[in-house]
Amino acid sequence: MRAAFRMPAGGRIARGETLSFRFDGRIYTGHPGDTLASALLAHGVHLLGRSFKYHRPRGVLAAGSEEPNALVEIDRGGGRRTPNLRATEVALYDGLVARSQNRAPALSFDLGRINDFFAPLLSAGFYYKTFMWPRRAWRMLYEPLIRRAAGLGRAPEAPDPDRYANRFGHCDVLIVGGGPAGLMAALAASAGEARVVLVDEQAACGGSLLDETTATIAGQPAPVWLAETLATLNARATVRLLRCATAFGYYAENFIAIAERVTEHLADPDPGLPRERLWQMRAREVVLATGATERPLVFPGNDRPGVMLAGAARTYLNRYAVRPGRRAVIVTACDSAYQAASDLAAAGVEVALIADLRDTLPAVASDLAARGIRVAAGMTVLGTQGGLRVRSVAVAPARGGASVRLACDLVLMSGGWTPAIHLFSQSRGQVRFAADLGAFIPDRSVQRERSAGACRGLLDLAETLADGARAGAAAARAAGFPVPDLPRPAVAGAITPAGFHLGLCPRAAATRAFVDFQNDVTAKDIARAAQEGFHAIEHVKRYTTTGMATDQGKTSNLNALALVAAATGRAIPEVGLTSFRPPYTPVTFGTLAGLSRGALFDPVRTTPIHPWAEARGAVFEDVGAWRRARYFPRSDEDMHAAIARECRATREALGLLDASTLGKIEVVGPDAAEFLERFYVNALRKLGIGRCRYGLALGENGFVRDDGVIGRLAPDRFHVTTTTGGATATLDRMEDYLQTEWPDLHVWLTSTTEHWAVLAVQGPQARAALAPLITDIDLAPAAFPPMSVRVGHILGVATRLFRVSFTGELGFEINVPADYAGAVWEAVAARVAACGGAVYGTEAMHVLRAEKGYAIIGQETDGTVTPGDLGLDWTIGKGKTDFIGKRALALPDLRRPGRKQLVGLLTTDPALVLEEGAQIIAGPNPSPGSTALGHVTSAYPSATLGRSIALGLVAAGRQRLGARLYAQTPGGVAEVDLVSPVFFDPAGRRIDG
Amino acid sequence: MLLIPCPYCGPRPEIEFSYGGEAHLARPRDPAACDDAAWGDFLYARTNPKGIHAERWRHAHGCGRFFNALRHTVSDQFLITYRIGAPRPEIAA
Amino acid sequence: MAPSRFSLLTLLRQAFSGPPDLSAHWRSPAPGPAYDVVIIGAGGHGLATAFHLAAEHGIRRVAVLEKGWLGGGNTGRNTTIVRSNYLMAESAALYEHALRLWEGLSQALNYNVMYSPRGVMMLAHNVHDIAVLKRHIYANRLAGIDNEWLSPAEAKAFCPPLNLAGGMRYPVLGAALQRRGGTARHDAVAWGYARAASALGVDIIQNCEVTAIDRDRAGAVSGVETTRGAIAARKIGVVAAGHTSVVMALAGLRMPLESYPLQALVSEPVKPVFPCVVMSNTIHAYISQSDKGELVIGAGTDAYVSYSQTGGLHIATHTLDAICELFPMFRRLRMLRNWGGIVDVTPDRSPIIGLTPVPGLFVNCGWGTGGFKATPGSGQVFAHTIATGAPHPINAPFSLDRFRCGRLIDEAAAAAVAH
Amino acid sequence: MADLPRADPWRGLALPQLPGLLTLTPHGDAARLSLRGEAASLAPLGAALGLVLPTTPCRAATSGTRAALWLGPDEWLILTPPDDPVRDTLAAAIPAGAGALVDISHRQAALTISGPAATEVLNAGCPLDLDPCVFAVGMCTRTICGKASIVLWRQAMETFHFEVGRSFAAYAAGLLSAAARLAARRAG
Repeated sequence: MRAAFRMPAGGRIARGETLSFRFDGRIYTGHPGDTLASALLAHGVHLLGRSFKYHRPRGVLAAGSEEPNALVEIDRGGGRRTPNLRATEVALYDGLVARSQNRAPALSFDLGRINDFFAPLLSAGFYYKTFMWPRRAWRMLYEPLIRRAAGLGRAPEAPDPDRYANRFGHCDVLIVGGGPAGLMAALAASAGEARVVLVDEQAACGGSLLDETTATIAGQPAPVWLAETLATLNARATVRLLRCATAFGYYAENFIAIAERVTEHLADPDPGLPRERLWQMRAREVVLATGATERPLVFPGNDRPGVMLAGAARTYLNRYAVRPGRRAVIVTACDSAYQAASDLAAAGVEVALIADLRDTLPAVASDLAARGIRVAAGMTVLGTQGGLRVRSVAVAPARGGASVRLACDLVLMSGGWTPAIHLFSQSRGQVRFAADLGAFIPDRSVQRERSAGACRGLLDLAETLADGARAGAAAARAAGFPVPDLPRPAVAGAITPAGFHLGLCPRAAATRAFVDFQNDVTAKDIARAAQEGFHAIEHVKRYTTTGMATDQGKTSNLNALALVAAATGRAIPEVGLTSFRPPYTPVTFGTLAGLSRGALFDPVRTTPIHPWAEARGAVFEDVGAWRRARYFPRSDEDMHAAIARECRATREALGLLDASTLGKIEVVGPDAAEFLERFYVNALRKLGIGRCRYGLALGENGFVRDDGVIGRLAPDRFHVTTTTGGATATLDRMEDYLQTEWPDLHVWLTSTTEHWAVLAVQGPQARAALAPLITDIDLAPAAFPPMSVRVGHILGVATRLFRVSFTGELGFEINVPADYAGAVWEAVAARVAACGGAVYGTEAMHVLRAEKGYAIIGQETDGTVTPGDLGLDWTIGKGKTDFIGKRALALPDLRRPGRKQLVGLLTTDPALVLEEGAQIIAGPNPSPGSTALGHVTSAYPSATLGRSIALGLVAAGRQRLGARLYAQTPGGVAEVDLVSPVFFDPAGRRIDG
Repeated sequence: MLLIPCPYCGPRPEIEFSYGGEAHLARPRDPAACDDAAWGDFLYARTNPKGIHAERWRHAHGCGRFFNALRHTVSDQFLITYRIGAPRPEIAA
Repeated sequence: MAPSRFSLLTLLRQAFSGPPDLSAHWRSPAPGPAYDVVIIGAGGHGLATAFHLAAEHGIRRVAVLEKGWLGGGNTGRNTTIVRSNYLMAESAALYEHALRLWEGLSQALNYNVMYSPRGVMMLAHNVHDIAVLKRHIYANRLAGIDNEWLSPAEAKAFCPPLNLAGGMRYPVLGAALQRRGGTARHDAVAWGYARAASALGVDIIQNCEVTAIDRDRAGAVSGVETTRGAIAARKIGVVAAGHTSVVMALAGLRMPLESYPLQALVSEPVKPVFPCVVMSNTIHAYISQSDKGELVIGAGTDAYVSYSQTGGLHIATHTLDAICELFPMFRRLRMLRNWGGIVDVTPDRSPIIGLTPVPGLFVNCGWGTGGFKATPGSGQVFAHTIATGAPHPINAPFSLDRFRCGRLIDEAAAAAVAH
Repeated sequence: MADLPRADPWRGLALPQLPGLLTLTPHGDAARLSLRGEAASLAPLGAALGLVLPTTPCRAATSGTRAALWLGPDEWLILTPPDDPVRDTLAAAIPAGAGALVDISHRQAALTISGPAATEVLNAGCPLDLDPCVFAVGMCTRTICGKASIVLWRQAMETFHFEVGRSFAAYAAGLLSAAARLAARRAG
């Protein structure tokens, strides 16, 4: 298909190469350098989308990231489908597939259009006043209908195969925006040694200069000056140019978030490349040169395809060599539209009229008049006509008089320019309203930042260039790099965009006069919101949804403000400004997630024994960040059979557990004993060398936080273990107290969690199994009693051998350096097998300890449990005047009778295993809303006892021992008898082995 | 991400630090001497000011040291850092 | 009425049954010299309190003072999740009370708050999560609150975008579902209460910051000083969320509160793709889809006390990597807006609703990250507390003095569940 | 000491190699000691190592194959060859009660990361400014890499010593590989 509207020459497109692409199934052609929008316009295609609510036909309004209308879906195949992309930003590549959105069955014939005729119904805030009856209808009927109507594009259905990257960056001067101001700032800032980064959201740097054909800078045509400037910057090693990169967030301490699109513009990208990369950039100094956005005029039918911003038309003409129409009518309140008119006329587009809303014409008007172009002052625009494309426009004298309809296929408008202060506002800078611009501009910077050029209201090209140079030099100097001032470049042949109009055009009706195009918010909606008492701009925004579309109101915010001001009789500054939030333009979730996916989402921590367990087909479970072997099923076993076997083997002969994940802390120093005495509830000061003690640590609120075993290796050296989950928190709490509460204590802490792997050897055969492997430690009961620690060697490897038991059996915990653990484990496992034992996992470990009534922190405790609740009062050192949590234990509620206490629970049906979390109740038929006596904390089938067992926390449980209560089951309740939590070997003889 | 001036390592990114809450809440020398109200207030009552806040930070993934800082809770800007145990510096808002 | 029997036209007929009323939603009066009750803070909770004072207790000389614009705080910044499946009996009672009010709120206020009980699903990713969620389910069942266990397949059926693919870092091992849970339109809640309260005579005074709390000789409150003049009142209810500490300091009180920025974000609007609310406390992800089509995603709080309504980027990125892990097809969607609110957090993560040591001064605060869902219930019991001078049985456990006697309601610690 | 072989935590993990851009070398059987205490009293220990214990923050001191890395005002990481006899004499060099010496040889796994792409790859997960003017040769610190805590020491302009907790080795290898894959190809 021929691109009828493409100029024979000119533009920044590579005509040598032709690209073909599809839009709604139809094949078109374009060239490298085109955007999807410019390529479609070259074919005379203006209808690109449908509006959010009324499904009105919409075309291309703008040429950049401010575009509210031309949203499309791009499908690269294989799950690579992206909704809501702006055709004005989509770089064209060969084979691109684009679809229009929010229409059915077709873009040119959309049944949703009916909404437009019911506009009165769907006006702002309507939802809040109806759809309430009957009561269930909202959920059943209205909401589904509204939801189906809402939304623009379709979310992808397949997982995204693309990769995303992250990069932390640092620089001395970050410049946002590669237009005239930004380029000059970069030139000036990089004259010294400063590391300069220039970020631009477009594929090519240059900003407004990319559209410039008439102006000259420093005696050269603008395009030449631009090329030379970019060459200079590229040649400087200290400068990095980031193109296709949007600085979307400005955070504390000059931390700027930048989304770099790496492959989006490529037809066939290298699969190894990230699709996008997130730059988290910390800059010493920042220069914001973010430019300005042209504002639409507000009049009925200002949204028809073919109605366009004047500056955008100029961009399509000069940058893409595309005529946006054949016959144009221009309505403007700003001089810049005359430049567009001039360029269009020169390109052979008939300019039927320039209707200026202002009473006095600018000087430039006479030049155009001289070229035979009709120019009229004091005009207004009353509306447009047409279906899928504007057919005519009605203009009239602003102060009354007959209107005339002018046939045209293009209406260009300019209401003036809005400085892009989004990032400045995000940096928490203070803005002020500039009456001469009809816009807000930066006033006071809060961070080490300076704005330059159009984004601070300097719309004159010469001013902008000079301002950029000033800002760049100032930034480099502030960062500590002396640089010279650049000479102010002379500029000729550019029109300064003076003049503006805000709000509704004179005499124009408010109905279907669009302010926020994408969300279909009209001047009437805003007036109505004000009438209904919504005077705060944030209220208007939320009530009408103006400014809340995917363009973040870049083209609509000021007109909305002006309309609210007019409706409430206030000045714009009194109405205020809605706060700008990140991101400046929408940012891909994947980009923000970066590398963090799958295995890199969160580290999976494994022990040195892990490869062995994996090879033996262990079933694993996640415990915090650790992956631990839960059980070791044999080929014919299910989970319960495996666990039963592992438990039986341990009780009858021997079991081997990988306990390496236990936290370990080496506590060293002359005051180590004193410190532990204060940190744990136990009496530890007098703990003998070579002895161990169970340690219980509380929070200052009196509730159990962690437990472990404390072994004394020397007068000033302790080996302390913590729970797997509590390792980091306990070490951090210890450091906290040492550094901030008790700095007088001479104690130093070192985490040895990962240095020592731990092999727990438990069961009657433990001593026999280990004896051959350990030569220099006397394992005899008398020489090595329970709760003691010895240092020696196992298989020649240095070990710290603990005689401790978490099973109630004769037990040892072998600590060996991690890199040797695999080899030691192999040898011990062989011995265990030889002794008729088995390797067991965390599930059997849970069962074995439950049979003994040992509590597990985080299972029997939940942050609301005291030592007394667990029946562990005995661990509290007698006569200790203080320890962490002691004072809180004296609080009324922690001494209250009737607190929940740890008990054993036996179901009358021995086969029934309760569910953990089941509530304990007094009667079989609880009335709804009745409160529980407690809950089941642990429940297992016990092979040893040949029945199920459970532990629970029950109000005044120890007084109720022997009582019969009820526990919930999935289907109802079950009878349970309260018993001692020690189900097995209550006398504790087996530990003595 | 804040940039936090560690008194030992210099300015470092926030994710290297852990927050320690309000500073200058010394644990009573003799907790037993506190009545329930005093103990409850020590544990839980916080100034939580909108303005300059004296707070504790620890360079957990750096030098490991706790230190105190004055930070403005509206601008989030750090005004000064100082040693644990040192008195709160006088500084104008 | 079976939904299928409705056509677009009947929808429109329904729609016309209440012709649009274009009068102002609420009066904007100048502050009067004196009121029976002054409420500080015109968020959802404050406005609901005023509404119930007027509607249930006949106290209509009520002023609600707002330093900014009504509903502009956390009411208009949260992720709009409504649920009552809490673990602790006290919490469950409070939130269930609120949930029952949600069910008829649109009709009670004659304002469509779009309460949408589409179901709230909490995911279990490990053995511990399963135990915790089942404990919730059993406790809720006993309390008469709906909450049920779903297998991974059932969870996927209820929420098709859920990722059950193997090799996930955090596999979905099951879920707890409260079908009556869902979402509501946050702004509409503030506007609906404001409109209804205003109609009953309550003065809602915006852009009116309280600068002092006056006390009489006995130490009881006698009124407030504001940026719009002095206002006398014998009863003052502070419902200032993140700014509670600041307001209470005016009465010389130091609260067990810390204020943190809490972030949330939305995607660009897309056609319906996400039918319910999904929460994963283990990897800190909360997501639903608004009626407008945006995916609404809750992030975490920043680590430090702050009154700046902007948090760190790393908080949002951490949330989105979790969302993308659970729902890999959303990776190409784009973040449209990211904002923050200031939440006031208590040591036990449960609110404070009741009396203070200062006679006539009442406080409703400490809702942390979960206040929106409680709005109707909170307002009703707080109104009762102010009107009668004594707490309603439902909020009695949430007293300020629990931090002195140790009777904490530690939902967070007990359940490892953010709320 | 031991008759048993010492396992390499990096065994079985794919480490990226980019010819001319990036080389990752597992740092075999290192011996590591955590030294904590007051610098003033620890000079003898430095002497025993043949170096002056660094007291300037984030600086490393080396003596032949031995190194002492400043990790905090009262904390150093001592690196020596595994069979260096000095290790047995160090404890004795600490005046009584002046500090703590703990063997953490197996706690961490180390890599040498070198090449022109080293800083770019590290900066995929490490938030520090690794410009040589800022993080100069001879500087070292504990910091973050992705979601792991690491120790980073710049031994030469393009050479870093990288230590991570033993159980994080797989994660670190994965993260560095992903970062390297992207660094390998420069976007057009």
